[in-house]
Amino acid sequence: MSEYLLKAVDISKAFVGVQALDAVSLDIRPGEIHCLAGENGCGKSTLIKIISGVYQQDAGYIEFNGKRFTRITPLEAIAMGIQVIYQDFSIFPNLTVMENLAFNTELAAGRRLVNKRRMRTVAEEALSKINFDIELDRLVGSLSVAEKQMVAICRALMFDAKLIIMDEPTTALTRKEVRALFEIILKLKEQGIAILFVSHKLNEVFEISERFTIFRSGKHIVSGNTSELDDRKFSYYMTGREFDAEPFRPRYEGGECVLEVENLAIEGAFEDVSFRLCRGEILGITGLLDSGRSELALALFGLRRSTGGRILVKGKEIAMGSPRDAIEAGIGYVPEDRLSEGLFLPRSIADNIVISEIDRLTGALSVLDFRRYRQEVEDWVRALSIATPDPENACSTLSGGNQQRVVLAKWLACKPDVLVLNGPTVGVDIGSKHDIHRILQRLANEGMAVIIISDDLPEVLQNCSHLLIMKDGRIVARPDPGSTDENTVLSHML
Amino acid sequence: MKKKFRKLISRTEFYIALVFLALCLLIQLRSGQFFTPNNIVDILSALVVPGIFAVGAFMVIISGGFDVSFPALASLTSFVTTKVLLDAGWQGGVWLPFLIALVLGALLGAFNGLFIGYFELPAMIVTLGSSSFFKGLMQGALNSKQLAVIPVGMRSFGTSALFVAKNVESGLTSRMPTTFLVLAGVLLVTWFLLNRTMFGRGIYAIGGNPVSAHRAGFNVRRTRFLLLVYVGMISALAGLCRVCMMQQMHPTNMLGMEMNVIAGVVLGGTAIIGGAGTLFGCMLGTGLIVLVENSMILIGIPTVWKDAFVGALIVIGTGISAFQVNRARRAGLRNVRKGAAL
Amino acid sequence: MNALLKFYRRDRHISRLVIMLAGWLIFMAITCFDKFFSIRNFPTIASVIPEYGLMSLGAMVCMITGGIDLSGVGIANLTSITMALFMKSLPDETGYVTPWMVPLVLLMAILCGLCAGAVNGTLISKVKIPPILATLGINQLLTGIAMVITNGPAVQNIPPVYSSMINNKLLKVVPGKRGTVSGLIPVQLLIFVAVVLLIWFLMARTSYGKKLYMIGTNENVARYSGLKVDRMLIKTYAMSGACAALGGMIMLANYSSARADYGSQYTLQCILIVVLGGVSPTGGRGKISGVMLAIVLLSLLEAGINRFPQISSYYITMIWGAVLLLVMVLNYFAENPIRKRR
Amino acid sequence: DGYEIVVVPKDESNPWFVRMKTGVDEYAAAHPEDTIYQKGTPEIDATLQYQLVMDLVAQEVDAICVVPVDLASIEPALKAAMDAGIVVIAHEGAALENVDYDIEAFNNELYGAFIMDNLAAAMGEEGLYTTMVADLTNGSHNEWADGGVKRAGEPYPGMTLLADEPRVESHDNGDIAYNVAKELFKKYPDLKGVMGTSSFDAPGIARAIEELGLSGKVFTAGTGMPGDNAALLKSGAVQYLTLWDPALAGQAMVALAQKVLNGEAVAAPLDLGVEGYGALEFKAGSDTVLEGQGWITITAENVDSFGF
Ligand SMILES: Nc1ncnc2c1ncn2[C@@H]1O[C@H](COP(=O)(O)OP(=O)(O)OP(=O)(O)O)[C@@H](O)[C@H]1O
Ligand SMILES: Nc1ncnc2c1ncn2[C@@H]1O[C@H](COP(=O)(O)OP(=O)(O)OP(=O)(O)O)[C@@H](O)[C@H]1O
Ligand SMILES: [Mg+2]
Ligand SMILES: [Mg+2]
Repeated sequence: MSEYLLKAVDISKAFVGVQALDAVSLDIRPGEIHCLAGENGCGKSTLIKIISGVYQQDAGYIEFNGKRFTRITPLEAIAMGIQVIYQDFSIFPNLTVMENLAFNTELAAGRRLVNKRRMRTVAEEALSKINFDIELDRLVGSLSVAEKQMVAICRALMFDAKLIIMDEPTTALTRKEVRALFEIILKLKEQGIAILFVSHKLNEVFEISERFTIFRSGKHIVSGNTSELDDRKFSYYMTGREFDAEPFRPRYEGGECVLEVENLAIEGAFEDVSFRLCRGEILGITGLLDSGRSELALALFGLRRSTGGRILVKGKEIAMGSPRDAIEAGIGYVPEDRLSEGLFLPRSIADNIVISEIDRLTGALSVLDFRRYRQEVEDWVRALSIATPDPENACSTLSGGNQQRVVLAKWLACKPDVLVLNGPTVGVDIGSKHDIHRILQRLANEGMAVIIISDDLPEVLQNCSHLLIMKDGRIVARPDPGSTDENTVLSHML
Repeated sequence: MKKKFRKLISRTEFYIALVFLALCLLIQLRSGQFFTPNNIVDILSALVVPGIFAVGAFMVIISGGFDVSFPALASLTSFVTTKVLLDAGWQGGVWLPFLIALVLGALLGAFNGLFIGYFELPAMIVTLGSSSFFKGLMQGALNSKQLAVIPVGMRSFGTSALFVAKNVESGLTSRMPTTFLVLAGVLLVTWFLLNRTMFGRGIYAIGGNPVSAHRAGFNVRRTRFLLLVYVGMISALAGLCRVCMMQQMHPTNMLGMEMNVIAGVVLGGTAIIGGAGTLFGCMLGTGLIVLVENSMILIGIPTVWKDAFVGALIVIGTGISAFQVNRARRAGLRNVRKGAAL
Repeated sequence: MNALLKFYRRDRHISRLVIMLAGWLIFMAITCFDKFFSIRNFPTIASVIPEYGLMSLGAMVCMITGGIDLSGVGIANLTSITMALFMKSLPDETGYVTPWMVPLVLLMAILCGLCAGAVNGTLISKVKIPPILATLGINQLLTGIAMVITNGPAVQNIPPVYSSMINNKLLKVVPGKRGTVSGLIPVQLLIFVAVVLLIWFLMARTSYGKKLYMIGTNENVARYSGLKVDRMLIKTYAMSGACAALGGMIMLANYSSARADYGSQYTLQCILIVVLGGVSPTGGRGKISGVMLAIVLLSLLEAGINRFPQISSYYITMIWGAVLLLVMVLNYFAENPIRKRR
Repeated sequence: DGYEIVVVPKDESNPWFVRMKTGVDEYAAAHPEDTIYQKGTPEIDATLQYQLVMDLVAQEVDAICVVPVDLASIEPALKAAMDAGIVVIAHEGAALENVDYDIEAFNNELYGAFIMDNLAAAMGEEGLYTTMVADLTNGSHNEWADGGVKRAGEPYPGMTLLADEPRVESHDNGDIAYNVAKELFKKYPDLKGVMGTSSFDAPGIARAIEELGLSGKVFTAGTGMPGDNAALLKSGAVQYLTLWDPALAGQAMVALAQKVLNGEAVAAPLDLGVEGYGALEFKAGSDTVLEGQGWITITAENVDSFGF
């Protein structure tokens, strides 16, 4: 038996036009918590998919438990004890929690018939492992993002796994849930299970992992013990550059008040929400899952109808019936879920950038002015340094961070007075995250009013000039971000 | 209790069942003939062929595609079966025709399945193509004609009855055709496949998210392939039942049924994007269409008004259910949230 | 050579259609040049194409939004019947109708089509009925209304000026044996080409086109991006309705009569054409050039096969299906070279 | 070389036109000097038939012999053919304008009347009846049905037309005919007869009569091919079916086309050398419509004597 549980050696994989992995290696010891980090698009997910048999590598091999493979099928991987929690959860929205939980075990056991009672026991057992409480007969599609993720985690835990791979498991989790997850991970470690943990979040990496591996653009950069690592080194390895975080200081002078929200309410979601926002300010809104912050954002953007209160933009009351009303009033919205709400993935980057302002790029008879169109696209690609050889490429070819910039560009192109961002850096690497924060600060200083909805506390504390904390649909505190710390904010949220 | 009710009213099946009931009452009111034993048997016997077709169409929709080739497939298989047995002078029982039809159906289904499963092409495109192909094969290469005489085995099977329902008042009798057992059998087997086997759950899983299904360890290609083979087989059964019941083989009179059958399936609450729907809803929707098409005279709608009436019923029926289901879902969500907030 | 290769790579699907078309023309040139490449043949084909060509355009825009329009034939027939009755009510005692009525009637027809299409769009976007059901129901409803209006038989004896203007060929050079001279360029084709150019312009040159593709790609994202999705859908189905109505008016001119069930096979034929032209049934992808090529390819195939007396016309159907499957499989192998397949 | 003569039926799989094709092929074999063949569309559809005829015009064949699906829509195509100098012969198209000649096996109204005679005989000349056609849009079926209704009004005072449902549809589909008939008998217990027109009607109705246990109480009559309906006739479910032989009609059209192409005079009484078309007369008041001699009635007794 070798020292390592898993050895991936010199793995290469190319997609049409991209070398996603270039002879990378990774090794994991039994019972170890290993962190795999790297910028968006550096090939982490691709390597995971190769290990789990979803993709086949072009070159290289994998050794698991001393056995050497050049090709693994998903069933083999599962049978050997490799479990993956994918970035997109890989759940079945149309099926019940029970089935989502039980399918993998049933398939791995080669069962051909369905036994409801057995499946129910299996599912209950899985939930009990992390004390997650949910009705087994609910359809997974009706769950919130976090609940979906919990289901995915439970599913992976059910196996007698030797290696559990978690591809950015914490992106949609709140702090409380992250804590619970870490406890589970430690418990698993005690049982001798190795964990491969993919994350962008520095504090998590330091908190949980023992060893780490960092990739950059498909190449292996470094592996080592986490104890020998610090913040600066970590970001340097990942990005190849160094940066200093700078807290936001509003610089825009004499900002008029652009957005006033008075006693806004949606029955069953939130009530009595009031605040004012001036040009040059960045307002942070934070709260736990289900605190109503997302509904608030949707209400501000006309995607949900409010049942009480009013919204005034530049002193004028606006009836928010549809997103178009909001856009015309000067509000932009960067949604929570890039993939299902933010981007037309198969369409070109250019189209994605201009679609919301497209009617401004037309002449008579709404004929597109292609010169202006190209100019506009070029401007935004440059302004937000979106990394692409050609803006005519499909948006799906971009990495997460660059995709988020495209969404940002789309809304900036509409020249909004107020920009609402819901989880602006979810699943975005530190390099891009830093850049996005810089962009938001710059925008505010140029006179835009920005609202950041996020539960990434360092993010809100560093970038906001004001802060609202929501709990159970109400605003419970309005601390000054400059003079509070994370623990105080947390105590308000819980 | 209240929760169960809320769940009920957020389902399409509920509204279709209401429309169905209303229609039955209307027929009863207008003709006094709906709730008579022989009429109910008539409707059931008219349901046999569309019903079996609907099961196949339903399964393909669940897996996330559309099959429009089943009438052509059924015509081709039942033509070949009948023709071959006639030429061979088959005097035996009905088992051989069914066997041949099943094998042929499986073959043609495999043809579809090859393209849909292994080449990963969209089912609707493939079946549009294969439908034309089967039709052309039957009418061109095989030079199909109406066969007015069918083998004795098929003949006696088609006319045999499970029981005869009699309306004491009018003295009219209706046979419950033995072929109804085929529908019942197909429903039973399909229900078992869909709900009690991993193959069937795999069809739902693929309809919900094919990528996840692959990762979970479902063999997506094989599942799709086998699904199409199975659908080919039951479509062939439907075709053969039709031939037996009509006592003659007409190569083209099943063609063109596909859209109405699919409409029935969707009407019964099957999601057109796949992954959601029940066999019960599928039968309810198909039953509604069959009921409407076979009750125009009983309701007393003049023949010229028939199409307009059926069209209006489809639009209004689906409209009501789509509208109500959306409303119920929205209300349901709000209440769930309310529960969470309190 | 290089330029050719570049052209081929730009859109492989379209290139393959071009190659097939060229192959077919060469085959016809070798086997029966005189009968196929005649001065009478192409204008004749071109005068029939617009009937289903126009409906295919409508089907195309709807499919690009991710929907489907099955109501084209119903809209076409009801429009042509209404317009035929309207024109019949016009003539004064001498039976004379001014030619200026023709554009007016066409305009009214387009209006009718727009209205019917808008109803489709509203049912789909506001009431949220699945497109396949909404348009199928509307199709049946409109056919039914047409049936009620006419009681069945064709509406005939429309003012001759209509047919003689639309069903006419310009550039009179083709001699007939009985001293008549027929023309080279059918007026129907001109109308068709005008509509094609208009829709091409809308799709490729205006913001409407961009939005259309976006909605087809992902309706939810389109909503979040502030597109007025409902209004766009209504507009698109209305446009499809207008195309179908014009198609109906061409049929009215070609047949000098209108009936509730003319062209009933066009529904599936149009979908076949659109899909063969490279439009994705899930929406968001497809070009008008592909659809044009598919129309031309299919009509030349049909006309060509009719040149061989010994070949049954059923082979046309078979070849249609085979061509569709062939193109899709070629696409599959071109996009997934054996080496790269997982 | 010789002339190219094409026969265009309503479609190609209907047994009626399959029989016609047999006749045409036989005739072609006997006349090798000309190219003679039958070419139809895959479905009975006016639009498809129009397109096929236009295509033949573009091909510049010498003669087109057509059995129109729909008179109104085929006229422009036939006009185009005439303009291009193609000889046009029709069958079952007495009202067509753009033809050289039209051959009718008989007069449509009289044929309908004859079916009615058969039905009346079966019903004992009294009772409630209704009529069935393939589609309300179908030309000749509705003419026959009209002829039948007109006939019933005169010599059979006991026969009454069902006022609520005077005409129902079978869409040329035996299964629909069967289901519609069942509904009719349920809703109208007094209904005693259904007059069929399409060759699918009477067999379908007969199946319903048999199943509902109404044999001997309710009757049907209509058109049908002997071979396809022998069993029904012998079982007594249907007593009379009427028809003319489509094979002979096809041959007659081709023979007439040859005469016209060869410039022979066409004058009544015309002998085409085809059985039943030996002394064609012009229909009263027409110089294009030629009428032949009658139809055939098939019964259980003579059904086996036809050979098709
Ligand atoms: N199916 C695919 N087809 C083409 N290119 C792909 C495909 N999957 C991934 N890529 C490309 O391969 C590269 C690596 O992608 P991968 O998803 O592994 O990145 P990642 O490190 O997981 O990034 P993130 O942090 O955003 O999840 C990217 O450039 C991506 O665009
Ligand atoms: N538009 C909507 N209509 C109906 N229900 C909704 C809608 N949006 C969200 N919900 C429901 O609300 C619940 C969670 O709401 P939401 O995600 O907005 O909470 P949150 O406080 O923003 O937390 P987080 O952003 O961390 O998920 C989910 O169950 C979701 O199904
Ligand atoms: Mg990733
Ligand atoms: Mg949320």
